[in-house]
Amino acid sequence: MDAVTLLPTLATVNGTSVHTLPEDLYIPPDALEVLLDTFEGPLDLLLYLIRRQNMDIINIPIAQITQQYIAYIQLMGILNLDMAAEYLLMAALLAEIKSRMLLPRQVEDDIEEDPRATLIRRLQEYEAIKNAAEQIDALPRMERELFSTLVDVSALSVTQPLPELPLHDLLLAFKSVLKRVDQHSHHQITKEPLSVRERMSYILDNLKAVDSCTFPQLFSRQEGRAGVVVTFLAILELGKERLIEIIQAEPYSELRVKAA
Amino acid sequence: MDIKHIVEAILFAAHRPMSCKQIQQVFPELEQPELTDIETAIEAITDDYQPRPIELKRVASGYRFQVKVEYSHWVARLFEEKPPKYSRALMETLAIIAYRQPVTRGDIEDIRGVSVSSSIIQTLLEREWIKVIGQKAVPGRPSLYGTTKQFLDYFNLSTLNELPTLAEIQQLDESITDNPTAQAHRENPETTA
Amino acid sequence: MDIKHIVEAILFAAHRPMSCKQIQQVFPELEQPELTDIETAIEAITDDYQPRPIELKRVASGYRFQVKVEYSHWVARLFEEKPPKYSRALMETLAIIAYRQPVTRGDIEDIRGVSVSSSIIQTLLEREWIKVIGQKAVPGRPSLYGTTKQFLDYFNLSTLNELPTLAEIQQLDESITDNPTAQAHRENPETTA
Repeated sequence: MDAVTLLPTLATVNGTSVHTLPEDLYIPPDALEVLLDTFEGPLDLLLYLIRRQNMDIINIPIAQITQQYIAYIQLMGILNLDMAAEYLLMAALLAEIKSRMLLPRQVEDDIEEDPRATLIRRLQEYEAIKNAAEQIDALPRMERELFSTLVDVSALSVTQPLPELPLHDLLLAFKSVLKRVDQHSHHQITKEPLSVRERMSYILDNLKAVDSCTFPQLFSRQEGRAGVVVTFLAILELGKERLIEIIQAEPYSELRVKAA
Repeated sequence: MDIKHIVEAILFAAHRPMSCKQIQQVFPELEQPELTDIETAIEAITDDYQPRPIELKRVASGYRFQVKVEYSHWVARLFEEKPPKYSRALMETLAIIAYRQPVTRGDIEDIRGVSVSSSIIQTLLEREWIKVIGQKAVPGRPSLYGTTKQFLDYFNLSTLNELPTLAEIQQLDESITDNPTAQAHRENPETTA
Repeated sequence: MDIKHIVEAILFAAHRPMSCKQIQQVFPELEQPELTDIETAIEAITDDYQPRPIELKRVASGYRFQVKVEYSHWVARLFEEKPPKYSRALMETLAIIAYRQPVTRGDIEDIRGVSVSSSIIQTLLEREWIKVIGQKAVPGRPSLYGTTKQFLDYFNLSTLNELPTLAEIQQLDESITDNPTAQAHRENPETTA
């Protein structure tokens, strides 16, 4: 009680300053220091008052608890603690219950719910949740009591799937190239059959491995006339683009082809 | 290769809880074992690790290997950062959502008797412990909140049923008075509530 | 508690390889075992895990548990990411090589009107859709690129001739597709085939 008695005025009750605590007002000194911070709201404060005095929620002595609650509220005011409006609302509710209980009972025709019953139910529910929250808080949890295992997987060779490329997308991309080229370009994309371009690549690729080859070696009898034509066009085109050299060492000697 | 070993390798490599179904999906399409085979493997692995300091634990989103709680004292020292602490207000809000879901912010405020700060709801959403599961059909259409699998995972639970049981709300005697001694032993089946 | 179990728990929970010295430091000051005790524990743990799909492995900075390499094949699908998509620039480059081969990078740049990054050429070479088929006889001897057999295989063609002609491409309707998955692709850019 030391902390309390240091205060000049504890509370003003009915216009009279109270300097000493009434006998029945139980305010533990440790509660004063952290008053509002400690309580999660008016229900929490009420529960605290009830539990500290080993009262039964079902049978809280409303008159007594109201008096204590209001004394607390006043104390908070004196200590200039920021008080949420909910605390004042509860004080009003308690005062109302107290006054209703003083009135003679209107038996049976009282269809309105007993305001005390509502309060008691709220207190019970809040207490149940408060206890559950404490129990959840005490459960072993990740990062505090529980630690996941970390097993390295960097040694594993994981192949990433390669992007898919639908042919249609490829062609659309090329279409936009053609459009750009048409719009402003000196560059001509000629309309050779693709078989010729394919054959050009084929010939060049084969010439890569050898120094040179004879002209007839580039042709394949099995391909027939069409094949010969394609190869011939490819050779001409390669020559025109200076990708190959066609050499004849001396007149009438064998034609040889080599990569440029 | 032995299914059990593959399942064990998958559980260790996954770094997140894996359900039987998810484990099955990791197998190449034509080699997927039956779910019952995977369950059998999981049981065998769980037994194998009994004598070791880690355990295969079932949580809401699946199975995960974790260090047994009795070693947390040592293991916690590996991490310089202190584990996050949560305020009473946050834990009470979380408890209300867990036990009373689906609830609106208004419902939470009714039960706690004080307003709930947006930052608490925000923190719970960010941690993915709660999520919006709908809107209540009342004016303003407030969000209804519920808990997530990640919430259960974090608190080492596999279902909401494993939460601590909530104290039962005692039914009230109709004729309560301000006189506790007179009421203490009266039984009255007609109750208001 | 058994030192071996604590060491094992520490090795599993640590998010990095741990040296014996580092493991020793995890113990509270007055309970620190000798380094030799930790080494003994590590040897015992290494043996214990011999039959399992994970192993305690010594790497440069210490010891760590890792999934045995022979399980790569099985756990690989855990880590598969959605395949990325190819850029427009890459597709244009590939198309130009297909239709205008043999071409140099300079040729491609002339046609596209912008420079072609080395990484695009690199990607196409790695994918084995193009190859170097020679060098052009001009200063710098730039590589000549052409498409490969794998390119034809991928697009299900037997010869390049089966590609649409330039005229056909001009007629190409952007809304018609040869391939239903490709269509889904464009309708919903979020989904990856």
